[in-house]
Amino acid sequence: MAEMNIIQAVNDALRVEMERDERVIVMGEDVGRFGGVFRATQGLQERFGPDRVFDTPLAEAGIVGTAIGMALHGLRPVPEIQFADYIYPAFDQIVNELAKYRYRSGGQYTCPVVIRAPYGGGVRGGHYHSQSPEAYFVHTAGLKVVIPSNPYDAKGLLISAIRDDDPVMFFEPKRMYRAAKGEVPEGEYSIPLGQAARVREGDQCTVLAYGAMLHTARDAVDLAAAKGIGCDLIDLRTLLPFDIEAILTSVKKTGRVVIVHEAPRTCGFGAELSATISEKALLHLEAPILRITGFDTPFPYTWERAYLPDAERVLAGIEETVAF
Amino acid sequence: MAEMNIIQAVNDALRVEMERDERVIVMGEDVGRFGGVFRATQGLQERFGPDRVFDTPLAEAGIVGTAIGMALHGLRPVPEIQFADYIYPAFDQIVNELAKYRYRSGGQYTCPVVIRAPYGGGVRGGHYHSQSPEAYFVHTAGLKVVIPSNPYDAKGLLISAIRDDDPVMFFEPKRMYRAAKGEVPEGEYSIPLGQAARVREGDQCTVLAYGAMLHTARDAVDLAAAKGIGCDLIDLRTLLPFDIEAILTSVKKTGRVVIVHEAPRTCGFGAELSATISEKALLHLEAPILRITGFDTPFPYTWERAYLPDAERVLAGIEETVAF
Amino acid sequence: MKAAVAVEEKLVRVLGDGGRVDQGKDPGLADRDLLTLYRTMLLNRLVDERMFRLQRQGRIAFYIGSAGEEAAIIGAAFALEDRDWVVPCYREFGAAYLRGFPLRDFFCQVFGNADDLIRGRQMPVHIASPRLHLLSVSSPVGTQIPHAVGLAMAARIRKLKEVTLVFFGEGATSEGDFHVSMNFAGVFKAPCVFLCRNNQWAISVPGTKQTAAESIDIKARAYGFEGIRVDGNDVLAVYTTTRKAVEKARSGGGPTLIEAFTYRQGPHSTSDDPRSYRGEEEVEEWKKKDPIARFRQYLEARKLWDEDRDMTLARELNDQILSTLKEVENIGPPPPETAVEDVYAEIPWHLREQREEIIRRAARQRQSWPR
Amino acid sequence: MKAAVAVEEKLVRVLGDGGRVDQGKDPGLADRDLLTLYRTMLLNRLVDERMFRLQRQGRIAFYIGSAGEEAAIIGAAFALEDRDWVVPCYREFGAAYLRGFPLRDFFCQVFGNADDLIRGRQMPVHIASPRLHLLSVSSPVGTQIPHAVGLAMAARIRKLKEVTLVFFGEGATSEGDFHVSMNFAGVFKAPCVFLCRNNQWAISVPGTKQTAAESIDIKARAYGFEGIRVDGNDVLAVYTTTRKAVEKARSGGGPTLIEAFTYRQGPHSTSDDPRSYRGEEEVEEWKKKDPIARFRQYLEARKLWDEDRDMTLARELNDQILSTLKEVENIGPPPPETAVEDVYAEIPWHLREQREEIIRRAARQRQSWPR
Ligand SMILES: Cc1ncc(C[n+]2csc(CCOP(=O)(O)OP(=O)(O)O)c2C)c(N)n1
Ligand SMILES: Cc1ncc(C[n+]2csc(CCOP(=O)(O)OP(=O)(O)O)c2C)c(N)n1
Ligand SMILES: [Mg+2]
Ligand SMILES: [Mg+2]
Repeated sequence: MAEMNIIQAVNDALRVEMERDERVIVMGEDVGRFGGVFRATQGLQERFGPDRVFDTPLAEAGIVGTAIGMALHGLRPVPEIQFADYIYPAFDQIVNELAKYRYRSGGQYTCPVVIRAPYGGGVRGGHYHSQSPEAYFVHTAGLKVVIPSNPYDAKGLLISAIRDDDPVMFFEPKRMYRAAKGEVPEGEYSIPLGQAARVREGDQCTVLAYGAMLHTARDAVDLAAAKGIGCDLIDLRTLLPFDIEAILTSVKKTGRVVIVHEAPRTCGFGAELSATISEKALLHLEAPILRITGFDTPFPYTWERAYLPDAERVLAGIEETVAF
Repeated sequence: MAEMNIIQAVNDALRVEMERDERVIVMGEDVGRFGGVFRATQGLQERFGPDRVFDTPLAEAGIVGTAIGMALHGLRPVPEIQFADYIYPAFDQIVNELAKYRYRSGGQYTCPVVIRAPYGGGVRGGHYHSQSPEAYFVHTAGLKVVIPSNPYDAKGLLISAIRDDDPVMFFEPKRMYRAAKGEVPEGEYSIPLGQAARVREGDQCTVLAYGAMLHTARDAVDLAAAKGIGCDLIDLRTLLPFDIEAILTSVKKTGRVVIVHEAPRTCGFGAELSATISEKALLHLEAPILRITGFDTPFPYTWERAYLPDAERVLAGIEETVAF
Repeated sequence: MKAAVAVEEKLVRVLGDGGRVDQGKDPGLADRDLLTLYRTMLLNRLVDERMFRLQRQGRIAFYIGSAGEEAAIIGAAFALEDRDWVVPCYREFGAAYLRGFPLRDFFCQVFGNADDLIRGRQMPVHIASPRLHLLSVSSPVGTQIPHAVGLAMAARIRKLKEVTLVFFGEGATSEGDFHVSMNFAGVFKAPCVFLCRNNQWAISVPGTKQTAAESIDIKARAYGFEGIRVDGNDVLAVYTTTRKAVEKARSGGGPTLIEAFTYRQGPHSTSDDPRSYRGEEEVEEWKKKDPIARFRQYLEARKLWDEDRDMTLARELNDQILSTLKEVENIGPPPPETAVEDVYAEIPWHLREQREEIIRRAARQRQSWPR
Repeated sequence: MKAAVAVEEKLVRVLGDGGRVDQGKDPGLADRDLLTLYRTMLLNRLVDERMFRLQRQGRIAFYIGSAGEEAAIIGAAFALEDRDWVVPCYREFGAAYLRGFPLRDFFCQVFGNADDLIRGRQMPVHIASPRLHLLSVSSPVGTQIPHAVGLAMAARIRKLKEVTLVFFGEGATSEGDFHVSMNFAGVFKAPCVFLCRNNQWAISVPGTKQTAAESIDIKARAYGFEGIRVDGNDVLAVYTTTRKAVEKARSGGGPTLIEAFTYRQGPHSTSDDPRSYRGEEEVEEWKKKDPIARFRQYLEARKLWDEDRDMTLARELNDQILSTLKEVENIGPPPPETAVEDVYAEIPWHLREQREEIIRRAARQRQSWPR
């Protein structure tokens, strides 16, 4: 086992899968010789050649659209969108084509494309290098949505995503790209999509988080523990389909829920979690489900620290919920 | 007062505003000489000339993108997207540009564009003539989202939307375009954005709906009334910002909520309503909030009647909620 | 409208007046092939006519036809081999049929019934067949073009000598998807042939309002490859031109854009009434240039065809259409719970719940679900 | 990379070697104008250098400069009148400054402080000024191009003789937004000038991988209007070419695409290190063609300038930069609750709640919010 950060783990996953399966190809802006602006594809073109790892022209619709064609031919493209903020030119291809291809062809075609994109704030990136667009894709039937929080999961989930026969949106927490480090096994292993992980255990409150916010939530949960409040902290890992069992088991135990994400609140993924939990476990709830989220604004530059949930804010939420 | 259907009411609103304010212009695919595939812009080019009412090339990104430029110049463009299903090529322009222009320029610029689009199923239109994409836009800070259910509201809300200084997504229930008829005053009047309307009164359950589903919900509420179950039926009309006061007032009275929309359930607008209500009124709830919605699939062709909520299904939801 | 006459002078053309052909240009197809082409074009026309009638009778919900464009569609598809790929727009039933798409499957799709290969998921004409290397038809304009380029790139990456042929209308050239795909194709030298059916109308919008370019073919130069303009009502010209482009692509020469200049004789679809936006004279003028009649003249001049045979064939085809229709019209819909299948390879929990809900409701409520 | 030499032969050019100018081509600008151009280019370069230094010192988070492209940016903007519009990409500070954007406002924006006209909302360099008819800079590539066409269409509709000039890189020509806007501009004869700074790189991707077209200017033909290729390091050539295009647009002649062939001397931005994807020799080669040095030679040949004056001016400008910086660097951020303002003209209930939450937290927590 080697210690890796998330970038290295992603790079390793791509390498492992490209070794194993020659149908896997990597494409996107600056991913070839340069190895990606975050270096997630570094060394891959050297290793696998320019037919399997290549730069594309600057057009996200073209990247996703041609990846769909490649997948229909039997390849397993893993396109990179340089920042999740730049995924919208490809939105039509993702929502109207990629997501619907299996269904609309009566299951005759499959579209195993994994779209990787760094997402989220905290890097002083302003409007266009900080967005968390996951809710758009969770609302889009036909896609799976995965967001790892640490290197081990990043590798294991990316391998699963590449092997999955359906399209997967794979958002990587850029703020934690280098900051989150951990032991990562060499070679192949996979973490099934759809399974959450319990990161902390406690019976007073359930905290649901994913991606970069998992770290914030963990800090808050640890602060709460120091104050004598025990929380279950669940790292959702897959947002669609999300792990309803893990969530309900915990909620039925704690009766209290705090959801953390950095995307805007209104119609964010937290809304779905909250609605589903109260549909399925209302009588277990002892306090309103709290959402600690980004604000309903474009992502600000100067005040990103006010916008982004931090441990203090999550802790305040936990305390409020527990005291309710 | 004349009896009009929704198409006529929309047409009338456009005519009234174009008479009143020469900055208002209408553009889109087939909206000129032809008057739109649903005839919503019929007669406008004749009346106001091809400088103010014109066909564009077939490119939604171009329609919205140039409308933004026109709005920045001081015009009030009202572009039509032929079907809401075809709005995604313009998604980047809407989400990254239109929605953020005021904020990112520190309030120096405003972008008063009203994007009109027919939405929803029930016309045997399959995947691409039936979608209800409102949740994507409700999740996008900077936009307002309006969906009328009847001719009177359609005209009054469209007039408000055109006069609003912010961008408005105006989705029209195509299934009810000709089916919903009602008295519509001549000339100017407006219905403020952000205000819901109570359509039926009762104290056992709150039913929240909008657009075409308002009619389905009303049928269900009337059936429930016949069975002795009295419901508040609220036509939301504006989804963002939604009328929190009207909703909470009703929920605090009834303690039970059924939300109806035809868009897919997961991360749909119903999730936000449910989450907000349980955040703000949990202790008033006597039953889980139920969502009666489309399924988490692309919009099907043959079985659209199974997919779309109908009165029986909504009624079953009301009965279940009330019996809880 | 553009001055069609001046513009037509530049077109690649094989079939002249009265069935005459410049010998040097005749592709020299075997008689069998010529008759296959003719038979397919005629079938396409007859199917369209039947479907329009069915729609008016309320037996199907919607239809979109190819009348006037059969030469462009079928002539181009005929230039392919089986291993090649067809990426259709929504008017390419003729191309699919030519490649072996059974009439029965087509009608089941139009009805969206239990035997429909796509399980009733899409509006009529939205066929798909991996077996025939035919992608899935999608209503959004232009979205199929990048798929075609991706297929072609995949073939290149995998060192397979397959060529992709993609169809779209001139309206589609205005979309971003056209541009990004053409640009990718140029950069990656994708073995892809772009077939633009310039039928001069995008619903109510004429070609002159679609682009200020003098023609569509010249747009290829912006992407570093060749564009050719061909008489789209001349099946042999379309065939020869496409054939050359396909061979060039197969031998590593990269993509070609073909503009087949033609005319949409009918309404945009059964939902449309073109009388409010274009004159009858224009339509009549173009009906005189009908691609099927023109090809028949050629076959007659070559003594391969005559009026008798034509009437016999038309009768045969109509009989086949009617008997196939009869065979499938009463097949019921697929079970309602199939509406939530095939979203993913495996059904996740939330769709399992929704599937169960449909099954419960179906038991209770099915009678009241009109189709 | 493309064979730059062969390609350069086709370029429109005014400034020759050693400051020589073909008299017939000299635009005949007044001395004052020539010096304004020079002063602005130099200021742009000095501001860039200072900002890069600030970024390395951790005093600002990010910067993106114009080194090597000043002639393309400032020469083009100089062809406009005040009533005209500039739609910038992210390297057009020089154009904004030329139109009157104060250095102080620029630095406040870079710091995102309380005096920033855009209230700390965007990364450095994302300026906006309705007063100067300068649209808001956006990071997404190419999205500004349709806005420019819309502005120009609005001017036409309102019968105002305003012209819009829009800047973008050669990478942006690959996006759908470029295509749809160019096509709209052609169809509507929008009074719009498209200025493509072909600096040969889009981050690490060279122009040859961006498009297979022989050059960018020819892309205009696909939209039915003229494209011109100009030496982007020749401020007089850029000025003259743009001036002609602006006049044509103003008099109803429609749009023009200008390709200014130039070179990005520095990294893409402060986040980039180009050494891993391009050779130093290439950079050195292009630094020899530096647009500022080249223009200075011309001014010197015309006896309008000499080394002394140059050093004096540089010192003055640097002093001005430093004193302005000093003046604004310690202005604090705007109040945190402004982060939820300006989403709408009026604050709706849910943002009012969020605003109150920030105010509450700010009172409690502000110390722990690093900027
Ligand atoms: C993205 C998108 N926008 C709008 C439409 C509505 N629409 C359907 S067909 C059509 C015209 C297409 O014209 P063209 O590309 O020339 O093809 P043709 O129908 O003439 O074969 C339009 C506007 C659509 N299907 N997709
Ligand atoms: C839609 C979008 N995709 C990707 C990016 C990331 N990105 C920023 S600048 C850039 C290269 C732009 O190249 P070019 O258009 O030539 O302009 P230049 O930077 O050379 O001036 C890229 C890929 C972006 N900002 N927007
Ligand atoms: Mg057409
Ligand atoms: Mg560049």
